[in-house]
Amino acid sequence: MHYELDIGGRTRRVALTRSGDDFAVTVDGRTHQVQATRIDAQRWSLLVSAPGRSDTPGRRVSHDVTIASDSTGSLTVHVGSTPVTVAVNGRRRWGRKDDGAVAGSGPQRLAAPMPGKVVRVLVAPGETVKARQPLVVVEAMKMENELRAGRDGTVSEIHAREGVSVDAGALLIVIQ
Amino acid sequence: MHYELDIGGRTRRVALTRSGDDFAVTVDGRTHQVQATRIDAQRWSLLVSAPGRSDTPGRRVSHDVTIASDSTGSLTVHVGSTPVTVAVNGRRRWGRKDDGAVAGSGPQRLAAPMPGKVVRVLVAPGETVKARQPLVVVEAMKMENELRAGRDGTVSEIHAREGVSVDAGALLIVIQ
Amino acid sequence: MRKLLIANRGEIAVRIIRACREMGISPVAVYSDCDRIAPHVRMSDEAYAIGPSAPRESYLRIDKLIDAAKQSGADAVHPGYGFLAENEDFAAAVCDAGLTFIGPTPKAIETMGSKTAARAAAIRAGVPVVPGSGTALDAHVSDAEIAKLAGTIGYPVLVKAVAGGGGKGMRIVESPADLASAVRAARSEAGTAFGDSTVYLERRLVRPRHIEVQLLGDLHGTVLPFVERECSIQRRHQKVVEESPSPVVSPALRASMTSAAAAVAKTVGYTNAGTIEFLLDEDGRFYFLEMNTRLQVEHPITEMVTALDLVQWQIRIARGETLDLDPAALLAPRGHAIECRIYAEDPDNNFLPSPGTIVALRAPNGPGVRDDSAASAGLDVPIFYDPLISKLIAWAGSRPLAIARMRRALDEYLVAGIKTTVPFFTWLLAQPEFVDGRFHTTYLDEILASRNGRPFVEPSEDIEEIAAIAAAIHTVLSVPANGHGNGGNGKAAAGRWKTDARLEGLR
Amino acid sequence: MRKLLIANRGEIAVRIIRACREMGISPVAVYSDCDRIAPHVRMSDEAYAIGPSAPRESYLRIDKLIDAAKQSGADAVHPGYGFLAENEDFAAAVCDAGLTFIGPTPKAIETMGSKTAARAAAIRAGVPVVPGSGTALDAHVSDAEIAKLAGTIGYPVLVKAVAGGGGKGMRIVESPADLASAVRAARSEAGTAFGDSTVYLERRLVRPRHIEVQLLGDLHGTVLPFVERECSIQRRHQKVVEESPSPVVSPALRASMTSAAAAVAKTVGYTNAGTIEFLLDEDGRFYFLEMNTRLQVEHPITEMVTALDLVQWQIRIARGETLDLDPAALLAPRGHAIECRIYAEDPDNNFLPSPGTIVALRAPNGPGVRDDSAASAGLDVPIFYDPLISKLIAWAGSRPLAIARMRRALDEYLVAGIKTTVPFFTWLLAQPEFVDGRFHTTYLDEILASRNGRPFVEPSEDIEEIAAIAAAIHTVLSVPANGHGNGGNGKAAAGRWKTDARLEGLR
Repeated sequence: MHYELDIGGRTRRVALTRSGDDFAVTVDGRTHQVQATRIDAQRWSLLVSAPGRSDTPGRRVSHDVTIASDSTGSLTVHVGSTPVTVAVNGRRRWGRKDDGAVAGSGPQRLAAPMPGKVVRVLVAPGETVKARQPLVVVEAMKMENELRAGRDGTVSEIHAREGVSVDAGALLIVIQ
Repeated sequence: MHYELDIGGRTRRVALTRSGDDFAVTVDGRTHQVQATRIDAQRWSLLVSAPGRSDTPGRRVSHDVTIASDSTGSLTVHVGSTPVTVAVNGRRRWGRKDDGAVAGSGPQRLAAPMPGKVVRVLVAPGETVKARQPLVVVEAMKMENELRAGRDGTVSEIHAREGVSVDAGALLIVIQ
Repeated sequence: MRKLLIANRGEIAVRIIRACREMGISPVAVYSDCDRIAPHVRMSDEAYAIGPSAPRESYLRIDKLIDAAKQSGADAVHPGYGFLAENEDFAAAVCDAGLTFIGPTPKAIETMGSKTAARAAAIRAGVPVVPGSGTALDAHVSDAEIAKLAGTIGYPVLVKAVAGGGGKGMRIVESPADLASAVRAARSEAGTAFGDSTVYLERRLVRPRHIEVQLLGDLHGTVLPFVERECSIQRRHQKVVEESPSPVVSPALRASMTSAAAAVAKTVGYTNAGTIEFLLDEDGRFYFLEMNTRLQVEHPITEMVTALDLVQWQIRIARGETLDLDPAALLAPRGHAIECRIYAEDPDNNFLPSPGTIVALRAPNGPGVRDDSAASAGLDVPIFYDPLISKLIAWAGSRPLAIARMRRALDEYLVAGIKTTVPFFTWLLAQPEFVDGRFHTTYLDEILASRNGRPFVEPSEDIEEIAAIAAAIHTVLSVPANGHGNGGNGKAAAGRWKTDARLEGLR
Repeated sequence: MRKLLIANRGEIAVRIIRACREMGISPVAVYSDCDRIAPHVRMSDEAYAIGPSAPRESYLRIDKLIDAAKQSGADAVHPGYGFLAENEDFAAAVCDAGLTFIGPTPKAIETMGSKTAARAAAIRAGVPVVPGSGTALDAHVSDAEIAKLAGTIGYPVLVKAVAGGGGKGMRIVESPADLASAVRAARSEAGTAFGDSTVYLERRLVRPRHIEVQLLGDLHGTVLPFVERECSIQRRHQKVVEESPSPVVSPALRASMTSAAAAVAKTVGYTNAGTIEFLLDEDGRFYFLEMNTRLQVEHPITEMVTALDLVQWQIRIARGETLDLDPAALLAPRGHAIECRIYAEDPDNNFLPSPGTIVALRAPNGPGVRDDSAASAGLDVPIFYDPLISKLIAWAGSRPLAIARMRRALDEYLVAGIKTTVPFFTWLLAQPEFVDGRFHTTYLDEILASRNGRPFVEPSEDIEEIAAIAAAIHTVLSVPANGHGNGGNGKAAAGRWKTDARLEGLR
């Protein structure tokens, strides 16, 4: 079995073979012996032997893992209580940090991350904006939330209107 | 829909009609309006209106209910944290209180309720015993556990032998 | 008192239910549409629907709450915090309906709810207030008059809404040129938020601490103050971490601040639970800021260091009992307690709310850990209310041990399905300024700004590798719901995985 | 100390893991076959298999434990309680392997593990002991000699195993005629249970209380005693409820008992955590009973009333730190704490063990409630070990409030799938003798005997009706796993239900 996993913007190649609860898992060429015992649909207990990686050969490291899917098709893998987002075989998230904005090239389409009411629009069409500059304030869950630019650019479209309620995913602003 | 439910040795006749989450449930001729919302496979939230039963008509009583099956095919219905054993349509428990002994007539076949080791046999064949008299001591889970007679009678068979490990359900003693 | 209606939801409703249970009082819940199976409904003896999910159609509807109280035969109402807790009309409506309101009198709520009237009460009690305009500035007061006042007070100056709270309707003005526009903006915001556009001016203290004093007043004239709470860790004027005692308050300062707090409360004949908030400047001088005429969110830390139950005392006071507590013991904390407010927010995305379904939950427990929560696996965090899902409290023999305990508890806290502020607190509690107790009310906003959006969760290379291993094993072993197949090629398994995981998420 | 191996399982292993986490020490678990996914394995940094489920093949195997410690690179070992915690050979093996044993010296364990040597130590310390034979009676001592000794002590007399504990190898003798057979029975039982058939005689006090004193001793000669624990609520010599402070110990008596306890410990150069158990007679005289040379199950109640962490102190002492605690504060409890030992036992079936799968679990939380647990929904309670699944602790400002809080916590505690002692505790905490503090070590056995098997759970008519309603609705709405059908006739639905419920139970 082979997988390509995207974690933190990096792709890892994973191969695994199985014998009962015991797996040999090779991540980017390095092989780990793993005993994986399932607790329920979401939870696993892993015991990982990593000879050669530690000053103490024969160490068996315990990891409590909880795996949930998010709305984007990625997995959220909690290692202990640390969440790690993993996209399996190209199932990347459609949005990333900073209010659904994608860093990099191409237009940024800022969408409402949750249902709420547009309280303030802080930019005008044609305005030049910097990354992390607040663009729109949406009130939701009793809080005013600033939605910010994901990158530098120019405001090309404004769909948000002050006082109007919006659903999650509603397009608010486009930056070129 | 009609059911016969055995609870605490008494049979109750239950009829119900449904409209969404709202049920009209008649127990032994008395009808309750119940809004039952499922939380998960085992848990329910019931809001019960019981006009005429209270000094305050229109009261809506809330019950958090958890339902699990036991090994005998009965349901254990936790109303809040109070467990109530319910047998649906004749699915009675095969054993009742006092170490698997059934009170009443007929021979009592005392079986080991859990795996363990027979530590002491306290009676001899032909001996007359009283209800609740200790018959056998089985060690399990680090404790010595006395298994007692469910009713008055005479010891007719002894299968338990001191020092021997037994499985759950193993026949230990028969009382006529 | 036999039956008590709780005019609230979430963790505070659960908290009040527990107090009722321990006192043999029957708790009655109310719920909006989205709260039908919320914990406070399931834990109560009775529950009444009060309308749609939007607060103004349910939890803010005085008429529906009074109706529910009558329908249940309740003889008392506890407002919790938020919603109608500081609404004098609600308190009056409860009393008019012949029920006991668990809180101060409508008059006390009204007086202390006005920032300017509260300032006047503090001045009458001889307690210092932050230098300010003293009087409320309604729309008729001219820009020129306001500019003159501001000049007297000195810059930087704060423009604050008289009816305000939580930073709304507030502006910081650094120089005279910005004053007029700031007053306009604050008036407009206050009008929208509170229906009252009146503002006032106050000198802005430099790097002050927010220290507050819990107090209880009975119906027989006794007012008792408690050891202070340190609430300077705030994000955009919202408290996120509180602790008791404060790392910087000496016993002498404690004596002054608590006496001052009691004096203010006595001036207005205050009864039941309330909190006097002070600002403490860098020179150790303190100033009355405002009074909260209700139970505070952060009351548990006081309970941990004094072994008292403030909600039970609220109820006991309301039914006429005497405050027969030893005043000295209330000022002598045992150990140190810290509270982290766990929110359904994404700290790595500018703390945006993260409502949704909690698909897995493991709450911490064990020595010195208290989790005041209304969260539960399988339940939704609705979009309509405050996103607070739990108040995590750690209590230990000393402040360093309490910090270590809170870090341990945060490590145990697992919430899957939504984002929470747990990773943010893990980061915050490791900051040297926090560990050393060197902070003030703008510390957190400053340090957050300086991080420039750097994520709070930065998994190590080892952790990412374990996540990769786990994701691969999970994917290969995820079987479709019909029970056939196991494995096959990676792409197919991954495809099936998605469906399965969604089904699992519904449980 | 960087890494600590925990030679135990269950709630006490979890408790020690939490102490390690708070101290920045890496916890290492060991597990038998049936414990592969037990909480202590999943919460540790590393975990090592040590053999089959039977304790003598795993948790009692000194060689395997030392091997695991070496494999992990641990530098210390904590034994918890039970298993090898009071085994001097284990302590010695740990030390011989160059590791730190978190506990007293092998010599202290050996001395205080012998009931007769411990008595001698108490006598040397000037502490009263229960009148008894003084010397151990091995198999060579004749019946006639024993009869003469018993006559001197006075009837009723207790025959007790020198190596005993938990009531094993113990017999109560009311009159001389029964003495010889009781000695034979006790010797036989002690030989089987402890590998040592030596017994001794002790006068049986009438209706005594069991009061014990926790103490800590550092490596520099300081021994500090703590406020007492009341442990008189016992079923067949096993503690089931403990509280601190005792409802009958005055400050003066506390001073005498705690000084006596410290004196005994000092006599044997005791270090680390230990507990001196006393009997307190109806006239207020106390007698040394025995010493437990380890952490007690009931240590959390002491932690709650003193705000100290005893496990952390065990580790700090073992690494050479000085006990710099205020001795007066240790004797001045704040509030009152009660512990209920929640067992997987069926109280309505003579407290028989009830192992199996926990299909649903809701643990209590909120103010003053601590749940030291290793239970979790979906996990098995194995048949091989002590059936303790949780220690539920309630802490409040006074004993009545702590009782009310414990009753509230028990009401919140839901365990489905196995039977537990929760309903028994709900009953016990409502007994007037318990509420008034009027009890002694045989109180519980007496009242249980007088109940003659009457069930602890007696649902009201209303509750049974709700159960009937819920069972009917559940049955009609239970659909088969393939997702087809919903309802139909009752019999078919009931038949399908069974399969579904079993599938659900596996989750």
